Amino acid sequence: MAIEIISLITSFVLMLIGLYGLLSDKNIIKIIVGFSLFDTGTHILIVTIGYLKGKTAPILDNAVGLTDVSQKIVDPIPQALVLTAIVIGLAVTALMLAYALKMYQAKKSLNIGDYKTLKW
Amino acid sequence: MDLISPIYIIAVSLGTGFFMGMPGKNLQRISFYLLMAVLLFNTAVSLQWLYALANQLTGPMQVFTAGFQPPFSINLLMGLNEAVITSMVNIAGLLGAVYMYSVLKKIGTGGQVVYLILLISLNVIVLSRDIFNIFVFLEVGSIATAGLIIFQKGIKAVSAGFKYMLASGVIAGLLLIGIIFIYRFTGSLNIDTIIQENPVFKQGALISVFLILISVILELKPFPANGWALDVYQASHPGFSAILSSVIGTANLYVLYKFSGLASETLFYYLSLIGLVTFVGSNLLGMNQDNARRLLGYSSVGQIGLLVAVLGLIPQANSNFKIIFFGLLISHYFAKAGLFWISGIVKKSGLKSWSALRKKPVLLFLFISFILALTGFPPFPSFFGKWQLVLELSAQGNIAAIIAILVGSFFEVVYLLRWAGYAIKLEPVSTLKIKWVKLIPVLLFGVGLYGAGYFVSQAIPYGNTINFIPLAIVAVLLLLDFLPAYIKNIISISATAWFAYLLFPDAGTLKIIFIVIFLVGGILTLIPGFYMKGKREGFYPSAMLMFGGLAQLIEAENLLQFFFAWEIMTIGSYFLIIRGKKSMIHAFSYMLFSVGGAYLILLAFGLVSMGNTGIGLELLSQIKYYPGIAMALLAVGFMTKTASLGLHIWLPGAHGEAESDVSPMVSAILLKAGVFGLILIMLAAGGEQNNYQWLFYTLGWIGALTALVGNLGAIFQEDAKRLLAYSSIGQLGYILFAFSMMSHMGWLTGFTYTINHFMFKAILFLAIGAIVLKLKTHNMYEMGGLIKKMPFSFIAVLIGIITLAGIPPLSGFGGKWLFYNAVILKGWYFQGAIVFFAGTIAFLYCFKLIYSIFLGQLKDNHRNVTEVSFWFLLPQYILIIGVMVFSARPDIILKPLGATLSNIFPAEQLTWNGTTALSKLGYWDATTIFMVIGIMFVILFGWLWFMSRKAQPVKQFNMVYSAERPERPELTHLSHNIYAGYNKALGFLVAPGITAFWSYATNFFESAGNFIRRIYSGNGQSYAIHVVIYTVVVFIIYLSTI
Amino acid sequence: MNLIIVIVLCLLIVAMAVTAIMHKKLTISVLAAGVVSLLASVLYLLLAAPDVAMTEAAIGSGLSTIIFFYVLNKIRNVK
Amino acid sequence: MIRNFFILILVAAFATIFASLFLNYGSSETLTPLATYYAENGAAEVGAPNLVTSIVVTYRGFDTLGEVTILFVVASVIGFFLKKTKHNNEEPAKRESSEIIVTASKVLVPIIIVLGIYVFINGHLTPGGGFQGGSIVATAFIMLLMANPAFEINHRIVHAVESISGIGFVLMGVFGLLLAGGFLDNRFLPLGTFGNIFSAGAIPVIYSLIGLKVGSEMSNILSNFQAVQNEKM
Repeated sequence: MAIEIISLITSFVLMLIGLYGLLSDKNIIKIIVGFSLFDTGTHILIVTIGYLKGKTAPILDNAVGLTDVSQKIVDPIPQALVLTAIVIGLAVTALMLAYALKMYQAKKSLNIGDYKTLKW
Repeated sequence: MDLISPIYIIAVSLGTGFFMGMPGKNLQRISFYLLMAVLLFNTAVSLQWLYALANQLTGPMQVFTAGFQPPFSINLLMGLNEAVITSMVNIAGLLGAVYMYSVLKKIGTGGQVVYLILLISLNVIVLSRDIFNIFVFLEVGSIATAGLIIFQKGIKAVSAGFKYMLASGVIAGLLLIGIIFIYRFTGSLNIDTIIQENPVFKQGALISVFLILISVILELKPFPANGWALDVYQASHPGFSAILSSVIGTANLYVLYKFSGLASETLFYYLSLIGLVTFVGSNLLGMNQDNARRLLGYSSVGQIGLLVAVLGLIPQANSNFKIIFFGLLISHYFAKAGLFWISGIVKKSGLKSWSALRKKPVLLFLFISFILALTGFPPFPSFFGKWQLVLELSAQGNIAAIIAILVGSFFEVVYLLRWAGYAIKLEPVSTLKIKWVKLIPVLLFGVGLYGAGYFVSQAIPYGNTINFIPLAIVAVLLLLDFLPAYIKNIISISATAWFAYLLFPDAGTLKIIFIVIFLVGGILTLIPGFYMKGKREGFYPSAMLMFGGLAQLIEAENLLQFFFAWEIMTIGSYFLIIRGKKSMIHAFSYMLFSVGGAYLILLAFGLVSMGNTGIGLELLSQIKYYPGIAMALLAVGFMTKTASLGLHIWLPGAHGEAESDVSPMVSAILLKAGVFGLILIMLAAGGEQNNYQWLFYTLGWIGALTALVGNLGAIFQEDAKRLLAYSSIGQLGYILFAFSMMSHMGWLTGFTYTINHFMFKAILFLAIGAIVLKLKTHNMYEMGGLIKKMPFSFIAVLIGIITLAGIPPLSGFGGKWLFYNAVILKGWYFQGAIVFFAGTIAFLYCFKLIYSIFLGQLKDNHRNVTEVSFWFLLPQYILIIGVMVFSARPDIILKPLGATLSNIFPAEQLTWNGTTALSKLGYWDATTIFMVIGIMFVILFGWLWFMSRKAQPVKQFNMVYSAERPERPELTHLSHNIYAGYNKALGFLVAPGITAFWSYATNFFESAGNFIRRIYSGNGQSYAIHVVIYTVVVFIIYLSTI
Repeated sequence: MNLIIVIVLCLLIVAMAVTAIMHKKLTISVLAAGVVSLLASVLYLLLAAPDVAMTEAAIGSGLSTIIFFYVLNKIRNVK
Repeated sequence: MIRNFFILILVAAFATIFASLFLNYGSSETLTPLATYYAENGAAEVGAPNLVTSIVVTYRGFDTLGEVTILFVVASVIGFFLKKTKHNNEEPAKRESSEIIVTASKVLVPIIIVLGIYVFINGHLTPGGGFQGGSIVATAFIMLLMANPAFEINHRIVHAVESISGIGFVLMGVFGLLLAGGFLDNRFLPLGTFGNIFSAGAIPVIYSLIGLKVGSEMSNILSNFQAVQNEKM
């Protein structure tokens, strides 16, 4: 099996685990943990998609040179995308945590089931 | 023309945003104005593009970031679509900031920055052509949204925000996966390049397209995976809810529009299903809401669902796609923002507390305008959008979709109009303090809504045939609403007369009859208005809306004009009816039946247009697909107005509780609109030998039974106006029956009945209405002996009931004579017998009416009453002259009418010999009868008068109760419950079985809604689960098709 | 060689992720999530993505975990 | 328990999406045309050896602008969300930090900051760049916070750095628009010698601004969470 297949599977599994945590755990903090695992899973997925077997990082140093670059490097685009995605992930996680803190301050509970004042 | 590049919207805004992050107290002070300046700049930039592109002063502009061509760099496109959407975004953003002035000030630069960036992100997602870039700015937008939700203090907003973040986190994940796989399979992130790749799509690419589309759809809150959104609508600051509903929704829809270029046929099909399910489901659940903002949330979700459905249903290549989409979108945009903004002014959340608007006419007017725009009434853009949508769907043969849309719309009408009723009618419990900054945006959006309505009307096919002059008169009356009533009355009467003058010249005989009924009748029933004191705010605009609609109905030459007029008339009459003191609920049920009927008509018009070109009214006679169904739908639709059996339950309340001069308007005049419609389809059906025998046969039966049930209902009434209202049901039953015969004699009968009913019902309702106004009661047992106090009213009522009962010499008799001829010639003996029986019942209530009001004992408290106002008597006596003329010389009308009808029904005509009418079965000389009986009457009356010289007046309380003591005061009135005996025999016929049926239907939908909405448990995690379930379910269904 | 490292890494990632979801103690779960990120950044190195590896290490496992702990700390103080 | 089982089934059903993606994944030996273009022309057009940097800063610089904006929004939101309410505005409980941390921070903070700056200035040459460098700078900031919990004065500086670097970033974009091919075009400065530190046009400048921006934004977020620590609930 090739590396990319393994890491592809890992990314899927990680996303599913994260999703399971997000959907099943009552504790708000752990829901956020689940979310961040899901996020990490998507990052691995993106990087994997850019990977090409036996190619090097997309940095044109002396080892790569300037000729026939496209034969030597992995795809740089997903890597650029994932940089953005990671930062976005951090932003979302931080904001969720701020929310969690505020919710806890209001009701002294981390159970998501306790925040049901609005419904129907 | 040198235009500012759209990139500056982003550069200037972000630069300013970053600058606002600088520390310092001075900056804090000016930051709000800085924000406003930037928003103004953005608005100006997008508007200049809109102007330039709309007038084709320039072509679309592509912005290549970093100077490289796409797909190698990210590009922005400013075309006409983008200019429209960004203008919408920026204008609402600007006004939204004005509206949120105090909260933005209070929350400081941090909050202002977030607001600014939200708007920027929306601009970018509209402009960008790069999928990943759109993802990034969608994320910017959703983070900013999460920040704006907590502008509202308190745990509700915080927990709503968290629910929102959870759901949008999952959605964003799906989108990201979709994007990276689309890159994997197509090698590009640029939408246009990917679309070019389309032919080589592999299955994997289809799945990634699915993920991308489903996540954008999920952002648009499809039912039922949208609990998080509803909480946000409810808990956020109303200023932000407005933005969320009208602006974010709009921008996201545009993203879906862009991405839909990637979709396959199958996906479009799913789009339409998802949209329709959302539209119907969300509106069903909306019916149970009592919280205004949550209700608006449901409605928002529904409207967006409808737009998604449009995206899926109408091919974008269709020349009308854009105008349908735009028409619906712009209504939602203006109306939803406006309503959310008003909700922030009203503050209280319960729907009933919106009655506070009653004291603020401007705000109330705007509120109602927004509600009507959402429910798709003319002249708002949604009306034209929905109209064209129905036509396009018919052209596709997609009747199921039309039905779904109409059902969803109907649910929406139910809750929105109920709410409007509360605001118009309930006693205000609190007073509003309105800040100018909050009113200005609402006002501007109201103006925008009307402007957009006019614009859209001009853009759809045949929209330019709509005559807006009646509406202009309504607008003038609205602006003059501060004047005293009599001035407005003069204006209204002149305007009505002017309509009539305009219509007369090219009208044929049939139309002239209706012009007289609608417009001359209108003038006559407006006259009593001179008696009314004060300003009668809102009365004249409503009345002119109704009469204007009626006039246009006659004028209509195509289906659109007809439907437009029909709806205008409906709204006008609704506002008239709801003016009565206890009319809230009755006006509501009137409106439900009317709207239901209107939707059936709309559906039928759709069927009519199928396979035909154009939309002229003549198409009614050349229906190509499902002609029987179309005709039946039209008939039922019109019968909601004529209150035929099964559809009549709204009428007694609506007519009975209406104001004294409104009852004659709606009863004598408005009901004839339904008759007009029925005549229209009967004419279209062709003559006696038509293809719809079964339909008219059924209608005949319905007419007969309606006559019976209406008249039976009338005899048990103690309320004078309700008695007349039930009598109207019965009379309209006769009319329906007569026209349904589809014969020469039948139609002559029908017209005679129509003219008679117009005259005598106007007389009776005017007379009784005036008396009710004077005595302040509707109950007949509280009246009595008024003959001496109100002799003129007595004579009017007497003539009215003689006409009604068909007693010679008045024209009612002529109607009967024609009727028997027609029945016998047609051979509808059994139905005819029922109608005959109903006629005898009419005697009973006629007697009751005149006896209990004018004869018998005068009540103590009425000792000092005087004759009713001259302004009520005047139209009555004018009409009495009309009755006399029609009775003495019916040939004046019936002769030319017969001539016209002979083109349609050549067989078995009525022939005239001078004033003598000859039929196969006999003759009738109305003039002679009139003279003979008139002379006899004078002689007999003189003799009676002569004989009664010696009559001894009896003292008032000189009466004997045969040893019984009356227990309740009304029992002293002889005619109280006079027909109780009949009730035992025939009461089952008027038992409210039909009412029970309708309330059962209502309960069914309400409890279904109530049951389904329990999935919105309030648990944020469950909402995330819904999102995942939704995705999985749609995916699995989708997978089976690829 | 790389293949074996990748397999081991991936197994560890999954194990850590399961720990993060299943463990009763919040601190452990947060830490485990941080470790997942850290291991992922090693994986990125092997996938020829050094830029991403640096970012994931600094942001995903660093800053993000710190914020988690700030919140946990605050909540513990209140309890 | 039943609920969790149901969710397990749901997640399994969700996995079908992944499965179908996986089955269609296929293998790829060559770059996409887009990536090939970057590989072949990136060096000549943009002049940065690190292609990821070329893409992040130039070709897809607009994404990066959005990304910086996200952090900015989050910092602002957390700023007013977690802002101290008035009645809680007491003196924070002074928690004395240990001597070791204070000393260590004095030594380490400058080093870490220098490292961070090095990372983002060299972003166009070596792995790393604005985000990585920025987060490293933010780490230094955490150390400062740990050493001195009541750390207030620098707050203003952080905000100022954040603002100025943000404005600078946008200005660089506008310069690109006015002086070169388009918004965020790096070529309004000379491309210089390939592989030199002062090369690749405006990329080092832009990436440094991004680094400062990201660093200060993250520091802001962190300091807001830190501030809550000292607050009574």
